[in-house]
Amino acid sequence: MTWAANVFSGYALTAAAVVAYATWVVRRGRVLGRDLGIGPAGAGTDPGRSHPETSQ
Amino acid sequence: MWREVWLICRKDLTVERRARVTLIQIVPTVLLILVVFAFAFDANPSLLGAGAGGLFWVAVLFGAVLGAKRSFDIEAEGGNLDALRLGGLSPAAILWGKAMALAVQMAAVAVFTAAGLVVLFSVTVTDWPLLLTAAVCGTAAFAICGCLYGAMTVGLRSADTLLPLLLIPVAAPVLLAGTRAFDVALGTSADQGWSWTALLAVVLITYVAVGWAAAGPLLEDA
Amino acid sequence: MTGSVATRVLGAIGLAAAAVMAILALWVSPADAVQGDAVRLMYVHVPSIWVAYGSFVLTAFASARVLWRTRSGAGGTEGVIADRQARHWDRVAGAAAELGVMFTGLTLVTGSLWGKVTWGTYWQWDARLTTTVLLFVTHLGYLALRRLPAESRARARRSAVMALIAVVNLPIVHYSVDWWRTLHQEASLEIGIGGDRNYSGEMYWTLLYSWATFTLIALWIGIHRYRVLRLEELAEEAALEELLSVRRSEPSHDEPVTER
Amino acid sequence: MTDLSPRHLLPAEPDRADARRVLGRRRKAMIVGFVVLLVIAAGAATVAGLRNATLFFRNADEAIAERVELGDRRFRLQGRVVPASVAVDTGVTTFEVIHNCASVSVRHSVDPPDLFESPWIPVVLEGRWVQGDVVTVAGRDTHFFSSDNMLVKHTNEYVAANEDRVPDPNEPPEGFLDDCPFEVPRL
Repeated sequence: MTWAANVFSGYALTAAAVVAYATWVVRRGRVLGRDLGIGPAGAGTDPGRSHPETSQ
Repeated sequence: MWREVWLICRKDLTVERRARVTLIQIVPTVLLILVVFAFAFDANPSLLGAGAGGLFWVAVLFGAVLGAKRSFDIEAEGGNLDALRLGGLSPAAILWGKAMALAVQMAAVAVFTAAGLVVLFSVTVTDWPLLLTAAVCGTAAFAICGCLYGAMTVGLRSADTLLPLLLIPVAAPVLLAGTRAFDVALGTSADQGWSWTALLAVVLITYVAVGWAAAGPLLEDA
Repeated sequence: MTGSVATRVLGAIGLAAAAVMAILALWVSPADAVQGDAVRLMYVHVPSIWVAYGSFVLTAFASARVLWRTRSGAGGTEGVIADRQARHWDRVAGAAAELGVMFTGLTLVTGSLWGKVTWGTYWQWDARLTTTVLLFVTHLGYLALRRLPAESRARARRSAVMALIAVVNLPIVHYSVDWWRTLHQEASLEIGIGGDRNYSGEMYWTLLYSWATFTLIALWIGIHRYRVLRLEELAEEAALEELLSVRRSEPSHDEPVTER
Repeated sequence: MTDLSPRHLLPAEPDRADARRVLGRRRKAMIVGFVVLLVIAAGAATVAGLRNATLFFRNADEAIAERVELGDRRFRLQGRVVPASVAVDTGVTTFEVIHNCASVSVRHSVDPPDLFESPWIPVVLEGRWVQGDVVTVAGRDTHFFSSDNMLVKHTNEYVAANEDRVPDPNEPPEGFLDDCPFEVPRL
């Protein structure tokens, strides 16, 4: 049946795209954070608050 | 205001008269596009006749992309745009002046394209008023959004590649409506030509409105 | 790096909601009388475009704020505040536009898959489909414009203008099915507590639930993206700062430095 | 990060600049109002002007009314399939579509999509008028529609499939044929 293939590839593609984008965003945040020296990964700090630049 | 618009327009046309970039570069390119299409559809000449309306607008659109690029290239060198602003000209006047000059040049391109179509693809016109109205509205709309996006990308390093990417989607409604109107005017389709021309006019008005609103923010720090 | 307690909670809720959504959409909700199980694609297709609509509206709103805040060249403290607000809205616009582009892309793909099983074709140039592609491409262009290196203030203003031009297409996309004859079905859902007469109850609620799930997830990604954009700016400033300090530590010359 | 912005206060702007700014603001408000008006007018004109513009398909009744203008040009035709009229013969599917009580006889030369099976489904067909005497539910006709591409136009109604209540193919959708002067053949 074509509908099954299409329905499942629709769901799979959506999930894959969202997960891939989210992973990219989180990774990039981690890399930038490390480069800027805003704490090690998983420190649980919000860069928006931990950095003096934005806390003013 | 109108004096300033006219000043800028005359300046651009003078530059064109001296350099003849539109005439000896853009017009031949556009004609080449027609020839390339003729090669591509060589096996099926009737297809060419049927697609002549669309071909006209595709060719003019590419001409408009090149024209818009050229129109702002002459300003990018040596900070011309800043100089114009410092000279006390309002951003809107600069934009409309350039759009007017571009529209004149695009009209020339359109005339040559139409001549090329008549010669190469032997099209016949069944409704002149419709054809001319659609041509005028569409060319003007191309010129205005060409100028808007030219101003947006002026001076950017990748403007050459970015301008078509930005301009073509925005010009797509013109392409679509213009093609439908031309198909009717050339007698290849039984559509409602005047309502498509009305859409062209609406698109033109929208671009004029957007241009009006966007001139300030775009040119003040371009 | 970009997580906080709030986003962790939001993320967990989003994940749980997505799991429940999969069960509801693929299993619990009924098959359609005409389309059969192909109707299940609706629960990803329609929420995708709703989230995309929301994102593009947010982009346009934020862009209007950017233009508003950078309108006058105010100096002093006022100017600093205006500049900071403009940067904030510029980041909001950027993050939302990226989400919108992704979800519009997903709408096109899932819609195409759905079209194949119901209409019998992947693609037709009808008004709804064509305008949606244009919406996708113009915002792709917007993202391309954002990426170009330029002075940040000028870049923000330029892309803000572009976003405001691009959003004009949005109502056209939405109403295209009512204004023109299209292969695509009319916009039909009437949101209300009593459901919608065109939808059977389970389908209606599953659709709304899916939309809520998509919104949660989009919000989570969007917040993180915003923070990453902030980090990118900080990284840029840090790099500039480093260059400046290298320059300052050079032995001074008598003649003024003219190059920039 | 070191703050490099100038520390001294900016001199107060002279009155003339203030006045000009107020004037500029007023002009800007006028322009904004003008733009809003233009956009509204443009939107209204689009809706009004294009309500009737045939973009994607012609309904069966319009296709019959415009038969002379259409000639042998290709266009898209829309109507609901009459279940009792469907017949398959060596790859050619013949059936009738009805819209607004006008019936068009169709000869379709390609395998139809799956959903074609469901009774009274609206379809969009691509093809053109061909001369030939046919009999439709509405009477005799001098042309049939020769089609080579079929798209199912699914409606915006979503109803849960129900095993106990299989729809009767002889029963057209509610109100669809109410004002028509003909009887629809039953299976």
